[in-house]
Amino acid sequence: MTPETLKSIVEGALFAAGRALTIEQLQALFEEPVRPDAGSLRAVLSTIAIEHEDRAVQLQQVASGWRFQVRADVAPWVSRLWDERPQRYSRALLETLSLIAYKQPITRSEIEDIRGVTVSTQIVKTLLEREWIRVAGHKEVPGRPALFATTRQFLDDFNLKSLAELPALADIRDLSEIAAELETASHE
Amino acid sequence: MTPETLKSIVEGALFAAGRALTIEQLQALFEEPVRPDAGSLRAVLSTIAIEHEDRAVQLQQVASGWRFQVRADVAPWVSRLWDERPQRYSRALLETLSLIAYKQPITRSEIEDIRGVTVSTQIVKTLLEREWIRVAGHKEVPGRPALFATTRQFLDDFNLKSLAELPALADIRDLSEIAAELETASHE
Amino acid sequence: MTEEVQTQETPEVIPESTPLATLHAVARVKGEAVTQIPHDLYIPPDALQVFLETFEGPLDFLLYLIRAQNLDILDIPVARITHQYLEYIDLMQRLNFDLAAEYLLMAAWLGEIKSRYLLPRQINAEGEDEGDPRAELIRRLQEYERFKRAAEHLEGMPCEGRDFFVAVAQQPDFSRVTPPPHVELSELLLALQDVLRRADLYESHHISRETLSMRERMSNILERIRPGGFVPFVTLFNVEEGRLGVVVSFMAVLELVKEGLIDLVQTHERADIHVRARVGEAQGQALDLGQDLGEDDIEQEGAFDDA
Repeated sequence: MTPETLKSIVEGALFAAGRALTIEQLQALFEEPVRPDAGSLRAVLSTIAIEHEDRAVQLQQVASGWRFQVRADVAPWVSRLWDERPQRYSRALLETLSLIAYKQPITRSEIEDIRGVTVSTQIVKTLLEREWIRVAGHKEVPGRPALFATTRQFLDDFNLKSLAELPALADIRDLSEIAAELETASHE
Repeated sequence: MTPETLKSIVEGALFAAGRALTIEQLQALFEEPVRPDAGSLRAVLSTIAIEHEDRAVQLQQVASGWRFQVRADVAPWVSRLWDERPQRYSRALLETLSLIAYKQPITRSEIEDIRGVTVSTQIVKTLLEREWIRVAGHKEVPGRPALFATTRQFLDDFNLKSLAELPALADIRDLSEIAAELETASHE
Repeated sequence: MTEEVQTQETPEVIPESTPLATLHAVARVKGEAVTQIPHDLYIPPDALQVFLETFEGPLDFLLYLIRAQNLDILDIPVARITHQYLEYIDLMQRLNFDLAAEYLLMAAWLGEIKSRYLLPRQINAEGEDEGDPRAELIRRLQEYERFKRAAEHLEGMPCEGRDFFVAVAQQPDFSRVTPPPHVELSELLLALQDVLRRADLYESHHISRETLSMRERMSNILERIRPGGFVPFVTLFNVEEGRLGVVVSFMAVLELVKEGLIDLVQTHERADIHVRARVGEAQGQALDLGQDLGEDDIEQEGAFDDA
């Protein structure tokens, strides 16, 4: 198989799939004797990525693998294809989602403790329906509340390969440090 | 709007849609003052088509407009994305097959007598389609039920030269032992 | 609430046009006393409705009060913030707004902190300093603020379906291939073991007495005798198979006769014996499964496992 053929197959498969494909899924397209190793596939993916750098569609690596996606700067026009305007999510939803992303696994009441307000059932439902969060288990306390965690879909939808790519949270100064500072301040 | 931006929007929209778009649908992506006329859009589509000539995905005009489609010559590989997982035969089917193998020629009601449950038509049909069993004749009793027997295909698929190679029923007591022996034999 | 207010989505940042921005007018440089809050705090009733929609609870609101005055979160003048906070709460209650319990709880907490702050520092029974009464409030404000920032950041991140789209092209024509299941012989034997155990056939030698080669021969003979046709008896034997082979064939023929599957026919004495399949004349079908394969029951067993 020529490198050109290999490239065409990988490119064709990624476009036909319409979703991210892993190296393993790409390897499975080939019969045993001609199956490319992971290294060759990564090289092919790099070549494809470079060739699409200036195009409307770009190769992107996300949590579930590699996929082609339409460049963000044409989104305002492209989104007119659909009648529904892309949603803007409420601050309540985004704060809840952030808490789940950074502090997972986390219960609803733990989220409420930090936000200082009740988390509406609607928000949790929307996040579950969007498949951005899932119930990862139950906390062994009375009532066995659900523990929420983010999903691979969440990472994919935000162009992330892993949670580690989320920006670091702002520093929080711990109590003793705060107390010490306050102490100092009050003596000035 | 530069010609490059126009091209990116059209290309992005066609890839985001994943289906054919008409000239009118493409025009609708733009606000009135900058909306390109049909002629400009056709020119843009020609440019995009030429740029994709050697790629795995090509711009194609079909009855319902223009769309990107994966080149036919990579289809044999790409189509593996949709290969279904191999199914597993049910326990009921294996029991039926084993009874036909050991007790052939045998009617359906005789199988049912031993198994204690009805043998579904689907199981018989599947075994016939797989060409593991055949109708060897009919029993001259009311209703003239079919007599089932195993086929040469069955022997081939189970690596047997003849039915005599099947372990004697009396020996099917310690099957794990037999299974181990068969395992060893098939690897020799 | 009015329709107008309902349509107000909670904005990412508080718009400058919100009357609450009047607070900026009373913002003071850190350390400078702010005393004229009440009369600067005029909020049109409509704005109060927006107010409830604008803030994500009391912590968010407190953060706003602190930031609006360029105050350091670590050095909150509790008395002043509490005063402002209570002004709002009081105003809303007088206007009969249904306030979420969280706002009232915060008001109570602020009041407690304020009162404890006025008292001399408490030393508890173990001789430990109880610490700054504001510490817990500050910790919670900080904790909330970092997630408020994270949410803002998340909103700014490109999101599939809004800022970019997954590209898909028409797939080429293909035929779906379903490989048939593979079965190991051992699986088949295990299935047999099960069914035999159920049928309790180990004891009765009903099946095991017959050799398989005879069973196979029976099938082969049946196969050779087309329905309605005659086959010379002698052609069923192959002398090349030797004595044992002939015996097996003979026993197979006898078994078939016994089971009523074939007839042996001899037209007259010493004539050749022929073998005939027992077939109803009108129904010479070999593969018509119509009678045998009846209607499926709903609860029938399937051929495949639903995996």
